[in-house]
Order: sequence, then structure tokens, then C-alpha cells
Amino acid sequence: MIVLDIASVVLLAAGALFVVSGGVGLLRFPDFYTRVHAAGITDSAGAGLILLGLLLRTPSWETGVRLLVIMLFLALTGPTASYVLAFAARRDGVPIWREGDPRR
Amino acid sequence: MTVFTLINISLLAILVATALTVSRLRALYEAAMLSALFSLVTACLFVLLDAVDVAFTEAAVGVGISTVLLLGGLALTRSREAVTPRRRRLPGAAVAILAGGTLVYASQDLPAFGSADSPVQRHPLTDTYLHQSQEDIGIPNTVTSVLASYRGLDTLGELLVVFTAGVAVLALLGPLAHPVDARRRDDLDLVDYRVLRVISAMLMPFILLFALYVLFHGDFGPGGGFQAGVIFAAGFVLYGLVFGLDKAQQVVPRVVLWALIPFGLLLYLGVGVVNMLLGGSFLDYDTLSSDPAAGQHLGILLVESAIGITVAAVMTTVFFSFANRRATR
Amino acid sequence: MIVAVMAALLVTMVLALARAFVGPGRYNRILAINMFGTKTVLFVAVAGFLFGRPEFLDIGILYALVNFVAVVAVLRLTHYDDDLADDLADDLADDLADEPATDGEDRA
Amino acid sequence: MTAHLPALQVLVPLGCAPLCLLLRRFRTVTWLVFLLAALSSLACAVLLATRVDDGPLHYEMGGWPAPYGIEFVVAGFNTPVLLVVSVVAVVAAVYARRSVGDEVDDRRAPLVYTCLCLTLTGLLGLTVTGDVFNAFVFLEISSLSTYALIAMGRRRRALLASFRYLVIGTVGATFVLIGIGFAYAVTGTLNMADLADRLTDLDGNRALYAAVVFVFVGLAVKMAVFPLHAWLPAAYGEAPSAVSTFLAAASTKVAIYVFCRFAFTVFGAGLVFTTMPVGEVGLLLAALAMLVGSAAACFQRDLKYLLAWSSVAQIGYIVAGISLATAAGVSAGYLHVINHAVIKGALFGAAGLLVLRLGSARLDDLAGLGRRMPWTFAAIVVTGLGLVGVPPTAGFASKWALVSALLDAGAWPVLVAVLASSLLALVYVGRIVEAAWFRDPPADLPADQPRAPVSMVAAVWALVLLSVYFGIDASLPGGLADAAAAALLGTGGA
Repeated sequence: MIVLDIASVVLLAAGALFVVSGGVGLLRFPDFYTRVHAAGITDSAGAGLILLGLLLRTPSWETGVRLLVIMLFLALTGPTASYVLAFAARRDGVPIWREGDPRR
Repeated sequence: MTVFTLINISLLAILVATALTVSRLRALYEAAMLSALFSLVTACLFVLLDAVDVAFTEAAVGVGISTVLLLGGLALTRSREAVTPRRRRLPGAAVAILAGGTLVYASQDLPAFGSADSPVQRHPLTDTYLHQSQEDIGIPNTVTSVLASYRGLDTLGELLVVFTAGVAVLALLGPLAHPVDARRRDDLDLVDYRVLRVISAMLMPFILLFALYVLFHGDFGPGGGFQAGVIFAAGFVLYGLVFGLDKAQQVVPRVVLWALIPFGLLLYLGVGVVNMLLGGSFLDYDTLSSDPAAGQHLGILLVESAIGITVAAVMTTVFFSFANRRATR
Repeated sequence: MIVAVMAALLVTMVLALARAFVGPGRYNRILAINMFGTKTVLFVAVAGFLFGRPEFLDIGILYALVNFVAVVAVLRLTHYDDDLADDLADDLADDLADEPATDGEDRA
Repeated sequence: MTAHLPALQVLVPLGCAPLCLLLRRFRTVTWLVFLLAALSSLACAVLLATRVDDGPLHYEMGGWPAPYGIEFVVAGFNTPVLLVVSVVAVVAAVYARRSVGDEVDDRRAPLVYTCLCLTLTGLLGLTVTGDVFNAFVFLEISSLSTYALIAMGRRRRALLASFRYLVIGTVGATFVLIGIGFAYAVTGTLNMADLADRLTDLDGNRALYAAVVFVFVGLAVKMAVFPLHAWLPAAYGEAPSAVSTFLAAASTKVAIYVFCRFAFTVFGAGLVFTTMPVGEVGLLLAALAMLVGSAAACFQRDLKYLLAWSSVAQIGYIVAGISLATAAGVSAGYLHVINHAVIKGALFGAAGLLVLRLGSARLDDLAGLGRRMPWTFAAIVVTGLGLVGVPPTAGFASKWALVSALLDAGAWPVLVAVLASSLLALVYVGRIVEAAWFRDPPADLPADQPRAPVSMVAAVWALVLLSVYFGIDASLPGGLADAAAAALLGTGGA
């Protein structure tokens, strides 16, 4: 049991780290496309790790199933949303940041 | 408890910030999106208050359907707010300040937050709903008992409100108001998004399954007819958004949709009338079976399904009316 | 630990909110709001564990779904010519102006 | 079956609404369904009115006893309102067949009937319910369907009028809801009788004061009390004629009833009129409404707008009576609710006849038509005299009751406003008469105008004759009004 607890704590901590760093990235990165990357990290790595960490603490199998369903949905929708957003932004002509450009 | 308070305070701060921004933004699409965010935060607060059903509804309605409908409505008009002269903003500001002031004034004599001694807690109503309902109705989720049985008429009324909204949209925006003209252009920009199409197609069965789960699980956990109906509608809307209106209307023809709107309402009403014919009063589900609790179960199930049908049909119709209107201009 | 995760989520929410306020432009805002949405999913799930109410997870599932629908709707419905809509709105305003003004309307 | 009467009162129109939508391909059938809803409502109302003498009737929804479930209560205070709404609904139904057919296109006409059923349901439900939250639900139903109905007017301006009403009305409804929320927070119950019991030992509770303020301000929007009347002229002026006939006669009256119900049987006259200055504020606003409404009516150029502004003034009379909180005052208010509903219904119906024949109701277009449309204009004059309050019309009876109630209470300034407003009413009714009889008809008037349909004329004249009868023999409405006042002021009780 101790092993599970430690693993869960590690996973949760890692997840929290990814989530916050993604959040900082969303605020600090210079243009839209890099920010998509930052947001993507929170949705995939951050969310996945946190949910895994919770999964190791589930009291019952129903809760576990629900956590898995959430993971599945987030895994499907997160990257899709990022991709579609970036695609649409590119088509709409949102400019790409190059070294030396001002931040937008 | 302090953690709880801190979380509450930070969520409230986020809520206030969002509200202020929404009121300051001129760009209406952005404002609509931020109001979805507002709903998300509100729903989180409801979760923390343990009002799970309310949070569920807020999430389904506030984030899902109302964002979609707001955007659909905006797509029909202009997307930037016109500048209101300062002079004409004064009455609104005065009303807001007065109303807010009265709220603050009133809050001084409201029972303390979470107080176990508040009039609401002391009234026999609460006790009856929480304990007696287990005997009378036997459904673990008291909210469902109150909603569908004790105050079933209110729920019928709310369903009628949804129905009215549907009729109003049909009358003012729907194809009945503006017969579809021939030079219809289908501007489906999302058809190019292959990934989106594949993922949406994959998600569709899950969404519908989840809606059914919410409908029938309402007795035990959060959920019920309204939420299920909205989730169904969200599924259809997603399908229509990604695959185009024509395809969506092949799946659910308009005529069927329009028949389902009154059908749900009539089903609800029918349950009540059957109760009357069986010698009870309107919506007295006890009469449906020799065992009152079994009758209550059956009645609540029928009623929740009726709600789900009408809500789903109305929401889908409203969205399709908006979208059709745009496609035909 | 769970409280720490929750705090991290709240901090991230605030960061996303800041991005949503600053923009610039529609896409940055959609991105920020989408991210905010997934963070609320996590928030609700974590809150469920914190308060021992795992049925909160149902709400999390719902958020995950609905948030996606909302993002798709934003993309689908905003992606079109805004000028066209402005023209149409102007037409409507003109139509209303053309109708014979009825007295009392202005007084009302 | 008779035990179910209070429920059937509301449920039959409720069921007719989805039926109308389902049968939308058959326009005449949908009209019949609406007529059926109105007739059944009238039958229920009459049967109920004959039964309340022995005490109030209670109906427990879902079989749950009162504070746990929702109850319907029928007593002396709401039977007059039920009767008014039902009678007007029947008349509007007869009237609507040709009127809606003329003003709304065929595809949308069934939706008009659906919305009319919904409005009827909402108004009746609002009247019979004995539960504050349930009242809010019915308020929402009637409001939403009203917005839709107004928006279906002939001109695009109707959309604007409807939208404006939607915005103001929604704020009002929200205020009512906030008020109800406060009342619940300090008592823990939603049942009106239970609330009244539990509010008595809450002296000086600020949340309760706020509840009163929010509920009444919200209702004031629905009642169109000055200065919250801004939505009314355009809404009634632009709505389809059948709709404005129904709404002008019924909807504000129901809101006024709900005000009475909350003031006297929920919050209690002591709190509302003694502790809080609702009575004084009501009298002041009523006096202003009389003056502003009548004065504005004098300057209108469209008959429907003129009538709508006159409604603002007439609502002032009713509010003045109720704000006195005396038996005579409340009785006068109720009497005027009944009489004004009949009079205004007839007048808007007559205006609709003009719209049908002329395509508009502008006073300029009426020039010299008095001789050509004698019946219509006779109806306008007879009921118009009722608006002024000339004896022996119905308006005189209720105004007399109001004046004597004001005299008893010593409310002199309001009395002056009543008299001034009556003089102004003489002016605006005179303008109609002047336009119709003393101006030359335009030379290019088409000779082959369609004749007004018999059903519409009959509907209008039914109301005109009713108003004349109420003027000559006021025992029926007077008796109802006295019973209502007695029930509200505690001698009857819920």
C-alpha cells in the first residue's frame, strides 16, 4: 500500500508541476502557436498524470471507471482541440513569431 | 475548513474578475466565451457547496448549450457591441447599484453561511425531504424526489417554459417564419478538419450513452431529465457543427424533432392525467402501482424521460433554426 | 498532497484567465478558455477526492464533453465574414427607420 | 371530477398548447383547440366561483400535503380574476379566428394559438397557485409566451417592442425570484400560507424587507406601474390585434392580483402597509401614472398606442385603490380590474377591426369613418365613455367606488389626480370622436372595403354590452369585488 501511496504522490506532484508550468507558458510564450504547445502540455501530461495519481487512490472500482472515462475523453478532445485551433489560426493568417519579433 | 474557505474565496475572485471583463468587452464572441467560463467557475462553486445537481445543470446548460446558442445568435447579427452613449447608460447603472445595495443590505440579516440553525434547516420541510422521502419514495438522491414528485408541478412548469422558448424560436426564427429559400449556401468550413471529423464521430456514441446514463442514473447521483436532454442536444449540435446541417437533419429529421417537442410535454401531462383517472390527484404517482414506492419510481422515471425528450428536441431545434437561418442568407 | 494539486490548478486557472483577458485576438482567448475548461475538469475531480464525494466525477465527465462542444462551436460559428453580418444589421436598422414612425414610440 | 376543478382550470389550457403545436398543419383545428381551452377555463371558473362561498378550496398536487407539495388555492380573492381572464380568453378566441388569419401568415397562425394557450395557462396558474415559487414559474410561462406573441405583430417594429419588453420583463421576473429567494432563506418554506405564518415573528429582519422590495418592484414591471410602464405602449400597440385584446384585458390584471396576494396574504398588510411605506409609494406612483398616462394618451396619433397609454392611467386607478389597504379601497381596485378588463378588451378589439379594414389604426386614417363604420365607432364611444367614467357606464361605477374610498381615507391629492385624469380622458376620447365624425373623409377612399367579419364584431359587442350591463347593474362585479376584499383583508382568509 505504501508503494501505491508514494507512486500516487509522485504522479500528482509531477502532474501539478506540468499544469503550472503549462500555465506559465501560456502566459509567457511569445505567440499563439507556442502557447498552443504550453496549453497542450497541461491537457495531456498534466491532466493525465493527475488523473493517474488519483486512480491509484480510488476507493472503489466505479470511481476508477469514471476516472478512466475522463482520461479517455480528455485524451481525445484535448489534442483535437489544440490541433483544430492551430489549424484554424493558421488558415486565418495568425502570424508565426520569429526570433526578434515583438511579442503578441 | 480554512482550505475550503480559501478555495471558495479564490473561485469567487475569479468569478468577479470574469464578470467585470465580460461587462467591459466590446467584442461579443469573446464575451460569450468568457461567459461560458463564468458558468464553469459558478459550477465549481456549486460543486464545493455540495449542490451537485445544480453544478451538473450549470455545466450542461451554462457551458454547453447556452454558449452554443449565444454564438449561434451572434452569428445572425453583428459581433461587436455598438457604443452606447454615456447618458443612456446612467439608468442601467442606477438600477444595478440600487439592486446591489439592497442585496448587501439584505445579506446582513441572512442566516450565516452553512449555519445548521437557519430557518431552512429548522423547517420540517427539510427533514421531511431528507428522511421521510426515503420511506415515501425510496430514491437515494433527494433532489430527484423533490424535483419530480414533491414539486412535480414546478418541474412541469419549467418544462413548459422550455417548450414556450421552443415555440417562440419556431415562430420567429424557424423555417415557419422564413420559408427556406433556394439559394442556400452551405458554408461548412470545418469539413476540412479531418481529425475533428474522426474524433467527433468517435465521441458521438459516448455522448449519447452518457446522456442515457445521466437520465437513468438521476435517481442515485446527480442528473436527470433536464441535464440528459441538454447533453443529447449537445451531441446533436456537435454532429451538426462538424458534419453540416444537412447531414444532421438526415439523422434527425425536422418533422420528427417538431413532433417530439409536444410529445414529451404530453407524456408528462399524460402521467398526471392517468393519476387523476386512477383516483389520485394530479401527479400522484402512488396510484401507478399497488406499492406506492414502486409507483413513485415508475412515475419519476416516466416524467424524467418526458423532460429529456422535450428538452433535447427544443434545444436541437433552436440551434438548427439559428444555423439554418444563417445558411440561407 | 491533494490540496497542493488543487492549489496548482487554481494558480493555473488564474494564469489562463489572465491570458483570456489579455488576448490578443480570438484564438488566444479560445485557447485560454479551453485550457481553463480542462482545468475545471481536473479541479472537480480533485475536489471529489478532497471532500470524499467521488460522484463529482460525473460532473467532470460532463465538463470534458461540453467544453469540447463549446470549443468546436466557437470555431465553427466565428469563422466567417463579420462584415456581411454588419451589413445585414445595418439593413435591418434602415428597414426599421423606413417604417412610418408612430408617435409615442419615442416617448416610451 | 369536481374535486379536480382547481387543477383542471390550469391543466386543460396547458394540454391544449402541445396539441396546437402537434396539429399545426390544420389551422382551423388549432383555433378550435384554443377556443376549447378558453371555454373549459370559463366553465371551471364559473363552477369554482359558485363553490367558494363555503370557504377556500385547496388542491394538493401530487397528493403531497401543503407545505411539502404545491397546492392550488381558490378563494374569494382569485375567483374574480379567474372569471375575468376566462371571459376575455373566450372573447379573444372568437375574435382571433379572423383577426389572426388576417394579420399573421398561415404557417405561423397555429403558433399564435399555441402561445395564446400558453399565456392563458400562465395567467390562470399564476392566479390559482398557493406557492410562491410555483407562482414564479407561471409568471415565466406567461411572460415568455407574451414576448413571442407581441413579436408576431404585423410590422417589424413589433420585434423591437417585444425585445424591449423582454429585457425589462426579464429583469422584473429576476427581481421577483430574488425576493422569493430571500423569503425562503428567512422562513424555509415556499407555501404562501405557511410563509405568512412564519413571517409574523420576523420583525425587523432586513432580508425580509428586501424580499418585499424585490418582489414588488418585479411585479410592478409586470403591472406596468408608472415609472416601470415603458414597455407597455409599444407592446400593446404593435401586437396582433387579438393578442393586444387579450393581453390588455388580462395580463396586467393578473399581475395586480398577484401583488394583492403577496401584499395581503403572504407578507401581510401590517408589514407591507404599516411598517413599510408601500401604500404611500403606491398612491404617489398611482397619481403620477394617472396624470402621465392620460396626458401622453392625448398626444398619440395611433389609436392602439392611445389606448395603451390610457391603460397606464387606468392601472393607476387600480393601484390607488389597493394602496389604500382598506376594504373599500381594495374592493374598488378589484371592481376596476373587472370593469377595465371588459372596457379595454372591447376598445382594443374595436381598434383591431379598424386595422383589419384600414390596415392601420392611425387617427388620421380614421377621418370621417364614423358614418361608414357606425357599429365599430359606436362600440368605441360607448366604452370610451366608460374610460372617462361618465354615468351610467361601468367605468363610472368603479370610479365612484374609488373616489369614495379615497374620500374615506382622506387622500386628497390622489383624488385631484383622479379628477384631472378623467378630464384628460375626456380629451383623448374626444379626439377619437372628432376624428371619426367631425373630419371629412379623404377623397380617395376605396369604396369596396371588406366588411368586418361577424365573429369579430360580435366578440367586441359582447364585451361592450357586458360593460353596459355592469354599468347599469353593478351587483355582480361589485359582489365579487367585495368578496375578494373580504377574503384578502382577513375576514375570509386563505
